[in-house]
Amino acid sequence: MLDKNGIAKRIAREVRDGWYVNLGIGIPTLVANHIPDGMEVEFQSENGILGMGPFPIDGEEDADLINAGKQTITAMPGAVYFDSATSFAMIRGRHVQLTVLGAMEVSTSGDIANWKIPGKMVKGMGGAMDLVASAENIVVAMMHTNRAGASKLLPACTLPLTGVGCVKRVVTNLAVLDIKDGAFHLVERAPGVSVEEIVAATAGELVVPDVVPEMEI
Amino acid sequence: MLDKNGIAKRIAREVRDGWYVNLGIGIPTLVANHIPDGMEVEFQSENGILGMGPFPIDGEEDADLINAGKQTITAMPGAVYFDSATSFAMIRGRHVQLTVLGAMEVSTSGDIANWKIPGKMVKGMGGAMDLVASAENIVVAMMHTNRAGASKLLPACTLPLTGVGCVKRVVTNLAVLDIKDGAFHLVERAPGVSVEEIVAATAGELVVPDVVPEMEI
Amino acid sequence: MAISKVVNSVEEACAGVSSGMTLMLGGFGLCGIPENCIEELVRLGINDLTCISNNAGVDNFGLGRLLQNRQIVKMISSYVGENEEFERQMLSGELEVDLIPQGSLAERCRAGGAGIPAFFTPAGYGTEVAEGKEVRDFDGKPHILESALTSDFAFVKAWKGDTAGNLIFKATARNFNPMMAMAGKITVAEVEELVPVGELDPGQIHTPGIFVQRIFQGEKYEKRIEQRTVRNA
Amino acid sequence: MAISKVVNSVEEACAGVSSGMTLMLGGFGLCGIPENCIEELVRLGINDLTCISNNAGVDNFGLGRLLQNRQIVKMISSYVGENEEFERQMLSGELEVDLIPQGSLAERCRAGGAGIPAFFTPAGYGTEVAEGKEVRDFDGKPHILESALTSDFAFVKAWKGDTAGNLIFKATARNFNPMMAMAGKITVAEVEELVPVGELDPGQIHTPGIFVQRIFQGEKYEKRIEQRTVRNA
Repeated sequence: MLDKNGIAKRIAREVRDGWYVNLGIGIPTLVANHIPDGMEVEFQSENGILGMGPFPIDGEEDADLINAGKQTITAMPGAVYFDSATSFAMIRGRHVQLTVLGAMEVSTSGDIANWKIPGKMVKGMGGAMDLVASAENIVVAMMHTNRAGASKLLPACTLPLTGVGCVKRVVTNLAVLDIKDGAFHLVERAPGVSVEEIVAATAGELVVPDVVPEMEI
Repeated sequence: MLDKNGIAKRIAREVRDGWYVNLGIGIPTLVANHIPDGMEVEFQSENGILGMGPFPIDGEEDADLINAGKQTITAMPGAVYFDSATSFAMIRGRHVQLTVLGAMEVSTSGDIANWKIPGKMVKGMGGAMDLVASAENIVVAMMHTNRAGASKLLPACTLPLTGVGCVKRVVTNLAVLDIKDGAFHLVERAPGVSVEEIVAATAGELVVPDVVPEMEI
Repeated sequence: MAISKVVNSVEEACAGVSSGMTLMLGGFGLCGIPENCIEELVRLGINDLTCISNNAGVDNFGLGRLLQNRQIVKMISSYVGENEEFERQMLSGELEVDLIPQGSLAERCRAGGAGIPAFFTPAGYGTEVAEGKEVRDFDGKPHILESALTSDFAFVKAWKGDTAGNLIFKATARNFNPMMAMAGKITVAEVEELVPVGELDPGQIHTPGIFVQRIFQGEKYEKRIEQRTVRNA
Repeated sequence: MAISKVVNSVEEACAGVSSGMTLMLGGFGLCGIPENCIEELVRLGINDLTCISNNAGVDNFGLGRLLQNRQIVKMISSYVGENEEFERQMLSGELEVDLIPQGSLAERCRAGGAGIPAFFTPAGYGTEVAEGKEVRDFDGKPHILESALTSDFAFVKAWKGDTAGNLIFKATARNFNPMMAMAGKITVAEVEELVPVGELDPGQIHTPGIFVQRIFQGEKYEKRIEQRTVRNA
């Protein structure tokens, strides 16, 4: 079973040379730590930076330089700052090749819910609706089940949607799954996790091939 | 009767302190020469400058610094350069208070034609259609009649339109006229020009008040 | 001759703002917010405000101050985040809230400033955001029609500005400020440093002064950090 | 690590451009045009091109060179101006021409790059430009629906650029270049000076490198002036 860092590490393997990547708040942010040295990749944060670098050294943080999670960051050589309209022009115009974000629920039709629990919790969608509506590649990073142990991979989302039919790949603490033809397709198992455990934790229809390789991370 | 400079001088009196002004090609460009010293006015040229200054001194012209008429210009202190989308955001968003442009024809309903003679001449509309569709104040600067002696102030335009119902004031070599209620209204006579001459040169309905003052320029 | 936009104080900058108005406020979280103007809005005690701002600050800083004082009746935002008072007022129904995708919010402000009354975007299709909005396919993909946003006043915060209202923002403190500057009927810019006209490079202005009606240098900037995150040296 | 966009020559920069394609070319008149790329397009001898550009240069410089060679079948522009060959080909019907209001042209390119398939604008209502387009009233004023423009290649010209494709334009040579950079499937930027990544101020980039796929330093720039206009000292 993977921890959050393990999920991030596995997702880092989805990244290709020359890609611009938007990382959401939480687990997705950790993906940046696992990009191989020398790979040409730039991270976009939708509040207005391309070429986001690591967190600053203590004492060098700048209130004017943050990421979309409001964390203090640094800028890499070649970085650019821009306004929010330009930022979402990049996103909506499909200039960003990969979006990684968290989710509360994902469905077999590729729907995603991650911004609201009616009557209980409202974080707001932030940039997530723009990102999922436009990104060519969306990878969802999340735990396979919620705190109550219920599956987050469902036949249909029960929470208000963030986007419809947009998620193609999910990486959880248990598995890598693709979404196509109205079902989850098991692609890889996390180290030490059995197919049976994944089946038990997946509420939506799950297609299991004869051979399910264990992740290399 | 006014010459081109006289028309420009009269139009300069339409300009108010604190206004951003877009001047078209030709006579309108001359208006900048007649703004009183100390008046706070900035000229916008739609190719991407606010705070346009006079032509450069010989030898100081810069190929990268031109106005919408492709003439070499200078920039005043406080000038800004921007791209064409931002430039027309200013125009379409009504941040420019006054537009002065030339015309081939103007009608009693405020229509204007200035970009095409079918089969004969096509200059293109450039920024004129955006300007006339959005400007709060549009002053047309033109000769009262064309080279053949025919009136350019018509009951209806005969040439392809640039905009409909947008022109409120016309300044010609003969007169200042307002357009309202489907007619031209004579406001001022050019020095030495009689009401009769103006009536004769105006094809569209012309309302002439009892007293028509001579322009002060 | 450049048009001067300088006012002498935050009081003068906020003159005319009154209860019931729609205000835009730049900033993302606490980054790039018009601190001095917000304090003045608190001091003025006006209420029934509709505020358009990506977030609402935190409980006791930024727009959160206006929320605490119940001066706001409606928020148009994309993110509530960790602002507990914002979430509480919203869930209890005390505060009307329009939550809008962040990119649509930015573009709707730009559209408002640019004279574009409406545009199509794919963001929000199939979600609550699309309810009541026109849907149209382009290249086989559904889009929704979003309308422009404008405001009675827009409050923006820049790093440097000149007396003609030209603005330069620092790093990611730019965010929503340039679009909101475009969309305010009256745009008030507060800056960390106000310089004479001619000192800023005309090629390096982020917001041309034509979009700014009033400018002043803020008295002080706390520039609070919401999530101080550091690594080991 | 920054993504390098550098190509070694204008030939490499234009690789893949072929007959029948739609191209965008930055510049206003002869100001800010991609001189080196245009010469290469002439040399390549490809034809049946659709060119989106505000103007078409003059008879013997800029896009006028491609017109003279009959390499262009269609122009999408706002202004013909004093280009006699352009006007002649258009009036004779040899060249198909879509004339578009300049602001709509700029906004349509931006929309194409920003994933906005269509927007409403008042420009052109009641004129030939509105023919066949949807009309809708907003605030009692009629607007027409304009669609996004994109291209197979966009050719832009900047003053400075870095190896990551970040661009800075000089003065009014900026014009259409930033929007066209956004709207090209492949955007080729030629620059007067190519610098290593990290040399440009990240707050002062006009076109972020994400919009640029190839960049090179042009061999020479004539930068011809169309209307040399001077005053007495």
